[in-house]
Amino acid sequence: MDNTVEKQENIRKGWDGISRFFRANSIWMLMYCTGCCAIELPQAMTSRYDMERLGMGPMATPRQADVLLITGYLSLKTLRRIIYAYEQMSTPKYLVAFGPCTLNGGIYYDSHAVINRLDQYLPIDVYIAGCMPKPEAVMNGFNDLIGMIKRKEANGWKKYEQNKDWYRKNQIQALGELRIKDEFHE
Amino acid sequence: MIQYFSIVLMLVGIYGLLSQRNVIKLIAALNIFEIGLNLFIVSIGFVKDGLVPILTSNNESSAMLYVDPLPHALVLTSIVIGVGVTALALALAKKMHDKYGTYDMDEMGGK
Amino acid sequence: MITGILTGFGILLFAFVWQTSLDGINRKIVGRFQKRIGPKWYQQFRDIFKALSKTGVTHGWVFDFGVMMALGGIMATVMFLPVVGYSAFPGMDNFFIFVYLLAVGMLGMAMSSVGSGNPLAGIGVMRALTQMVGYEVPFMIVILGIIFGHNTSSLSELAAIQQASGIMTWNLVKMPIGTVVAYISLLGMLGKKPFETFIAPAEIASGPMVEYGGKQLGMLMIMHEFATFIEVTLFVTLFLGGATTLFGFIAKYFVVYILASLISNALARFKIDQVIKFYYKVPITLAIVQALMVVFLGWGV
Amino acid sequence: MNTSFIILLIAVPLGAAFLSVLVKKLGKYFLGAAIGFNLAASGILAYDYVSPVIYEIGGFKPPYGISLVLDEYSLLGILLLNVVFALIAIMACKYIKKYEVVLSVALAALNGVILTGDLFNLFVFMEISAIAAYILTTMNKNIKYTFNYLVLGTLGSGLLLFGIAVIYNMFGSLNIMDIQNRMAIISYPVAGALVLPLALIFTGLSVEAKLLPFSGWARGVLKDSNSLVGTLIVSAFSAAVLLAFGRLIDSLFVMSDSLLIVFTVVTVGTLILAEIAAFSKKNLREILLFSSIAQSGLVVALFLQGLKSAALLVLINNVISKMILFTLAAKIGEDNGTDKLEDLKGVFLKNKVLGFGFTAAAMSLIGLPLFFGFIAKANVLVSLFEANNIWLPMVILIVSVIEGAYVVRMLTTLWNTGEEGELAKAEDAKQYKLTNKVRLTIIITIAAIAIVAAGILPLLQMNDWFNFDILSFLTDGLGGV
Amino acid sequence: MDFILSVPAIVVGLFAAAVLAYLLTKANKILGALITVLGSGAALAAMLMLKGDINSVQSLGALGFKLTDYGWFFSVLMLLIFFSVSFFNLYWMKKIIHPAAYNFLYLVALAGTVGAFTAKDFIGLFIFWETIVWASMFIIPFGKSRNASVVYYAFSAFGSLSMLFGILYLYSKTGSFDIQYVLEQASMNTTYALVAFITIGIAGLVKIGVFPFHLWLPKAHGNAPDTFSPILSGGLVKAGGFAAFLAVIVMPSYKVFASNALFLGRELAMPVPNYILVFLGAVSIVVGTLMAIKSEDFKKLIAYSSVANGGYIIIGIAIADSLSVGGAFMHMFAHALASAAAFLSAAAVVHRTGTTKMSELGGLIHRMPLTYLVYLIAIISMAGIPPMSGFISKWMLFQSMIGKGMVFTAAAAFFGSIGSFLYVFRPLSAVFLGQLSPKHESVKEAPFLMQVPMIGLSLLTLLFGVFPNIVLRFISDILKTAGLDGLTLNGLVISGTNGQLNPSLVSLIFGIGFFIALIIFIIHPKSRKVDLMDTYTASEFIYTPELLHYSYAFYAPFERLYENAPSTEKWYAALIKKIEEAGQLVSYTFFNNKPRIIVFWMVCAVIALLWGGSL
Repeated sequence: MDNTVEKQENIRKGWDGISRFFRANSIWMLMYCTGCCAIELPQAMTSRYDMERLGMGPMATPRQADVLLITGYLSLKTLRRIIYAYEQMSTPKYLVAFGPCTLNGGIYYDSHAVINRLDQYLPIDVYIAGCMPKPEAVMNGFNDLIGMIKRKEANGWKKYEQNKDWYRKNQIQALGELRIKDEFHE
Repeated sequence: MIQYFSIVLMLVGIYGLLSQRNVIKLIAALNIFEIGLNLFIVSIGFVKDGLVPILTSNNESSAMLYVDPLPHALVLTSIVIGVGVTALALALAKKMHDKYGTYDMDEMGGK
Repeated sequence: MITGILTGFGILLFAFVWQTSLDGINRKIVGRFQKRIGPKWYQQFRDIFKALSKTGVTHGWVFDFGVMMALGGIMATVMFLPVVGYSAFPGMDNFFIFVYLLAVGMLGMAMSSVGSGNPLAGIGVMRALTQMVGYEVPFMIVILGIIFGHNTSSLSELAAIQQASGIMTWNLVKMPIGTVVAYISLLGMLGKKPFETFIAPAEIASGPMVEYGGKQLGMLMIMHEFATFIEVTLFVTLFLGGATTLFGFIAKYFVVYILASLISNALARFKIDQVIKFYYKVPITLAIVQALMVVFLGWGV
Repeated sequence: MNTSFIILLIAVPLGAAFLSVLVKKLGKYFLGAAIGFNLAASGILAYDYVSPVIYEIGGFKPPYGISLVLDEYSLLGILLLNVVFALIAIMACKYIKKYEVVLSVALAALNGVILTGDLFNLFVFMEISAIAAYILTTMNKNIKYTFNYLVLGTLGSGLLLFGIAVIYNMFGSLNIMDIQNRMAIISYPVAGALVLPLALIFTGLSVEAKLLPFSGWARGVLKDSNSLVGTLIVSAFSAAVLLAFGRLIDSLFVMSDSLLIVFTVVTVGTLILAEIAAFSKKNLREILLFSSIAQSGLVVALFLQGLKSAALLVLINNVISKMILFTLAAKIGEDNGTDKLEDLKGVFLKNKVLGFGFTAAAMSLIGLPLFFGFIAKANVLVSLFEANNIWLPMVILIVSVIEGAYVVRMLTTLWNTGEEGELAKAEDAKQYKLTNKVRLTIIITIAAIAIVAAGILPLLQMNDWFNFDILSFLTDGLGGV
Repeated sequence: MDFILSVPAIVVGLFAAAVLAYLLTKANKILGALITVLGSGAALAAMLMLKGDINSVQSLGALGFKLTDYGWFFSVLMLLIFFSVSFFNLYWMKKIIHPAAYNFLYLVALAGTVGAFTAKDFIGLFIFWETIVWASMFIIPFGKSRNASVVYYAFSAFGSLSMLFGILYLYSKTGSFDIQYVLEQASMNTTYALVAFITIGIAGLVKIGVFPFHLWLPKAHGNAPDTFSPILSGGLVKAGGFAAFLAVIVMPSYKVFASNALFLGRELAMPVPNYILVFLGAVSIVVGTLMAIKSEDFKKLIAYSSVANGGYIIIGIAIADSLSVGGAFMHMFAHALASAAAFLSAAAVVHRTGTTKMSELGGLIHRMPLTYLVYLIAIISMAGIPPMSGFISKWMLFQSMIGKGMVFTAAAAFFGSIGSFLYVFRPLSAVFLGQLSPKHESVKEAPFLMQVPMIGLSLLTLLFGVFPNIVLRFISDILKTAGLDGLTLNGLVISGTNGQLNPSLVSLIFGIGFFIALIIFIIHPKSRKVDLMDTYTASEFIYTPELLHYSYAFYAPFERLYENAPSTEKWYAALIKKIEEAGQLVSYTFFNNKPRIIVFWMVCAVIALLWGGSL
């Protein structure tokens, strides 16, 4: 009995290893261009830095994407939609946050309409510093993400599932009266 | 000759029917037409120099020319029918006048 | 029968490996054209297997069933293809089987994607089908000419006839107008750029593919590779005389595919009604002219 | 055979009319007795019929005096007429009051029209029947139309008389058979000289037979008529006049080609134009009256082509089915205040039996198989083809498409409720009234069954049902019962 | 042979069953509907048992019956469709305004159908033919439109009266009504042959709904009671194929008119009359396809698709070689099954939801999966995709068309074939897939007895798609008796002019492909089941399923390309309007209450008579 469980576990682990190899080298992005940081993505994608050599590329919908890029500050109205998009993504999924706005609100720290700390609402795997981050920083961030995936450290999505209640509480607290019917969707 | 005259009479009657709007005049036109017709029928029976078609002792010979008696009989019937129709038409005219207050067909309206 | 099926599996495997690699190479070439380095040649494999390894979502049984039907139908089609003289079922590689078996796959995919309940998928399928009306009719008319001219609709026989005396008996040479039309249709079939309306990622969020993630997406990517293989092989076999050697086949295939890709990268996208208008103006006229030439004048037979 | 029944067919109703004038209260019974007698007499005549009989009134030998002719043709006529007349009278007896005299006279006159063998006598009977019709139409309360009818009818019979007079002038005889014989013997007058009298007779009869340019009275008189007057005019009167028309065409009309063409143009034109007009109408009675006009055109056209038997079949079909259709249409119109089709959706939902009668009659009218109309239509076409006539079948068939369209529109509307685009539902039916249902139901059911039986039995019984001579059928069939 | 088991007995029995059904329905509606099931089932069984008696002759009164092999084929097909559909009658008794009349007419129509296909004489053919017409003419208005019935009758009458004209004309020339004899005689004289060809051909074209006469199909099929649409489309329309077969093959026109054939190159010899049929067929393929793409109504769409498929049948028959005629027969068979199944699934949808408007439906696959599958199989067959029977027939037709090098016809056929993907997908997408409307949340699967015929038809479609040679062998025999070459059938393989097809192999390989896909699917991680509304909306929150359902004006960009194209519908509407106007003109010109106007016409007429008569 134990033996078979172990065997299955081994297979799962082996399978997981292979999968991680593929995942690390084929990262599809869903760009949620909320703020100014988005302007740096084209440089990172086109001939100067060529993101595609890392196997990265833009995708159209959250279903297909592996990583969600949050490029800048988040107003409450956008937050709802970010959460919706994040929840629609297929697992494993990663979240990369750009600039200080996602970390502490940046220059919008005292705005009533902007959230300050994104990691209270969604699990962030990688922060990329800079206002706005230069393309080098962006590429560096992605390289970090690839390394994390390879090392099994990019586990934000697992964290989110495990601590869903906590996240949900924070989300509801922040969104508050912006709810229309229920907190997200039916 | 009389035949032409009767046909002219008939045409006059038809002209009346074509041109008149007054109910009474229409009935008159109809009567004129009938009279023309009756005259025509009577004229059919006429044979020049013909004799009365009655066998009497005066003209025994069967080789004689006789006037055809049948049209007269026919016309008699025809006249009777004509009178009946005219009477009916006049009765209808009266009723129409009661109803519409006019004898003019065009003023009665309707399609 | 068994050997036939095994041959079919072999062709299937070859098709997958070759076309997927070529796709990677193609991406690299396109990258170079854009002054980029481009991905590894095996990037396409990575993408497919990554997608397969993910945990996607499903919208109900038809969402999964359609995907299986799509992949199954396309794989069945590939197994009928004659490649380099290998044919799983000799004599049965009738042209119409490809047209209609391909449709099974398309139908499965359309069903599955619309089954997701996403209207963008519906719009994508609508555009795909509309485009199909555009490119299939001229293509089929050209094929009519070929079949009528050579009096057979078997692909391997058609290839054999063309191989009779070198390049001069290729349909490319004998029916140049038809070849041009068929190539334009091929662009539509492959969904290359001027005729890429049904995917249009920035407009309808990649159309039919909008709801796929995980293994369904992976399977559809495999299906796409197979479909591409079928379409390009059809073109190679029908117009470039097929191939007797693997190298010849690969070379012809490479040229046809990369050319399509380069054309695609140089052009902008049509609107869907422009697609139809285009196909029903130029290619269909040329196709009919070609067919009439074959049927009534006997040219190119 | 007791030949005196022949004259009694005319004399008894006439007598009843006189008696009714004298004893007004008993008029109903006199009329009833007259109708009953006529039914019985025509039945006996048919039963005993062996060969044509010429009844000489007053013992004058033809061509002198007035003679009545009872051959297969007129036998069929009186059978049809008396049966139809009786059925109509029973169905619409509530309107008979005060009109017993007129009805009796009409019955006598119509029998006379069919039976008479004398031209002038024909005119007299026609005129009497016409006068009866004028008086009957006053029931419609719209005297204007009656007056119109009267003027046109009188002018028409005047022209008829004119024509008869010219014929008499030419041949010196009024007896139809005699004239026929003389026509055969005397080379004079040439066919061209006959144009005037024939055209006049044709015109005169056309007015009563409702052929097209002459039938302007019909719409006004019939569109609001009740189930007695309207039905009598479209079935009984029309039958008698058409039969007389047929007899004259058969015996007197020696036509040059051009005259035949002109007559045919008029009749076929009537057929086409009247069907088109019927198609454009939205009221039940109007549809039926135009259809009746069209059928008259067809019948006369067939008579002109010399296809007596086929014409008679069409006539019978038309008379019987029009009787049912018009009675019901008028009844529905009277009881509900409208006969507009769209106001009568689903009227048969609650009156299924009547609906079946109506349907059977309508389907017979358009000549669908398993109904009598198909037998008639098939006979017409077969005999036309056998006469090498191709264009007339074409016209008839194209016209029947139009005819079918409006009849089907009528049927579907009357049977089903619901707006266009909605499901027909029984609940949507309005409450329609239909009075006197019992009598109506019985008679219409019997007539409908007769139509269906006459449509199916020949298919099973006779090998040449598409080609049978109804007149010889009368001698062989009924006589030998 | 005894009378109990013979064609006349079936016909008489069906008539008797009709009367019985009428009476029983008065007592109990379900009982009456049951009679339609039993009656049609018994007739089907009897007809199947009569297979050995082909070419036997019987008579019923003056009506002769002869069971030809093609008559048997058509009869069995019709009986099958009627039998399948009759199960639905059980559920429709409450919805139909005259249930008793419906059951009666249903069986009368069936009797007429059997009678028409087995009639020995033309006149019998006509009688039964018209019986079908009037029986269905009364059933159609029980549905959604009264006008549809008028349109149906007008077209049918045009067709059948044209046939009557031909029949009687030929009778007057040959002195016989016997189909075989008359057509033989006609084939010896070009004039007679032309008359027969045109008149009977028109009857066939009208019935099958080919181009200028196609208008009644969408009207009647789209608006008939839901249980009768499958009969019309699956069954009665095919009678047109029968008439066309008589005119073209039995007569046979392709030999009679061979002298004026068009020689336009290799193997192109085709008589002009046949080519006209081919042309009309091609036009109706294009028109039917375009109109079907445009339709917003589920049933109307299938009806227009019948127009397009009628075009294939006519083309197949008119090309008149064994492959094409065999293809046409197979297509009739396949399309009858498929379109009946499609209409039945539409009926099941209507039964549960009450509407056929595609924009009001959606997502029913989650409530009626079986109905969905039935529709899916039906459309796969209609679109001619393997492994369904529709593929076989289309393959045969294409083989023949290409073999003859008919460029334009083939272009139309290709267009129709690809276009059919468009229109068959539309109901699939709009009715069954997509978002489920909340008002259909509680919809249930069709009841069991409705499932039975639907599944049965689907299985038959599949069976004859995988093993078509079962049918094709019989069709081949028909072709041989009709004087054509038989089909080249070799085991499971069908051979065409330029290729061969092994449907069983195709199906097998498809099965293997599907199996591999299934394995790939199973070994990979399981997917997370999400709700239909949890779908990509660019992260917008949408709570109304109807708004997320793409169904109205589905092919709008494509439709825009031909929205201003000339329309036959408008032409007919204008024609009707002109006739009505002419009628009003007649009515106002000649029917006036002012005597002087009528007297004027009378005088004119008399003058015309006198003048014309004395010319």
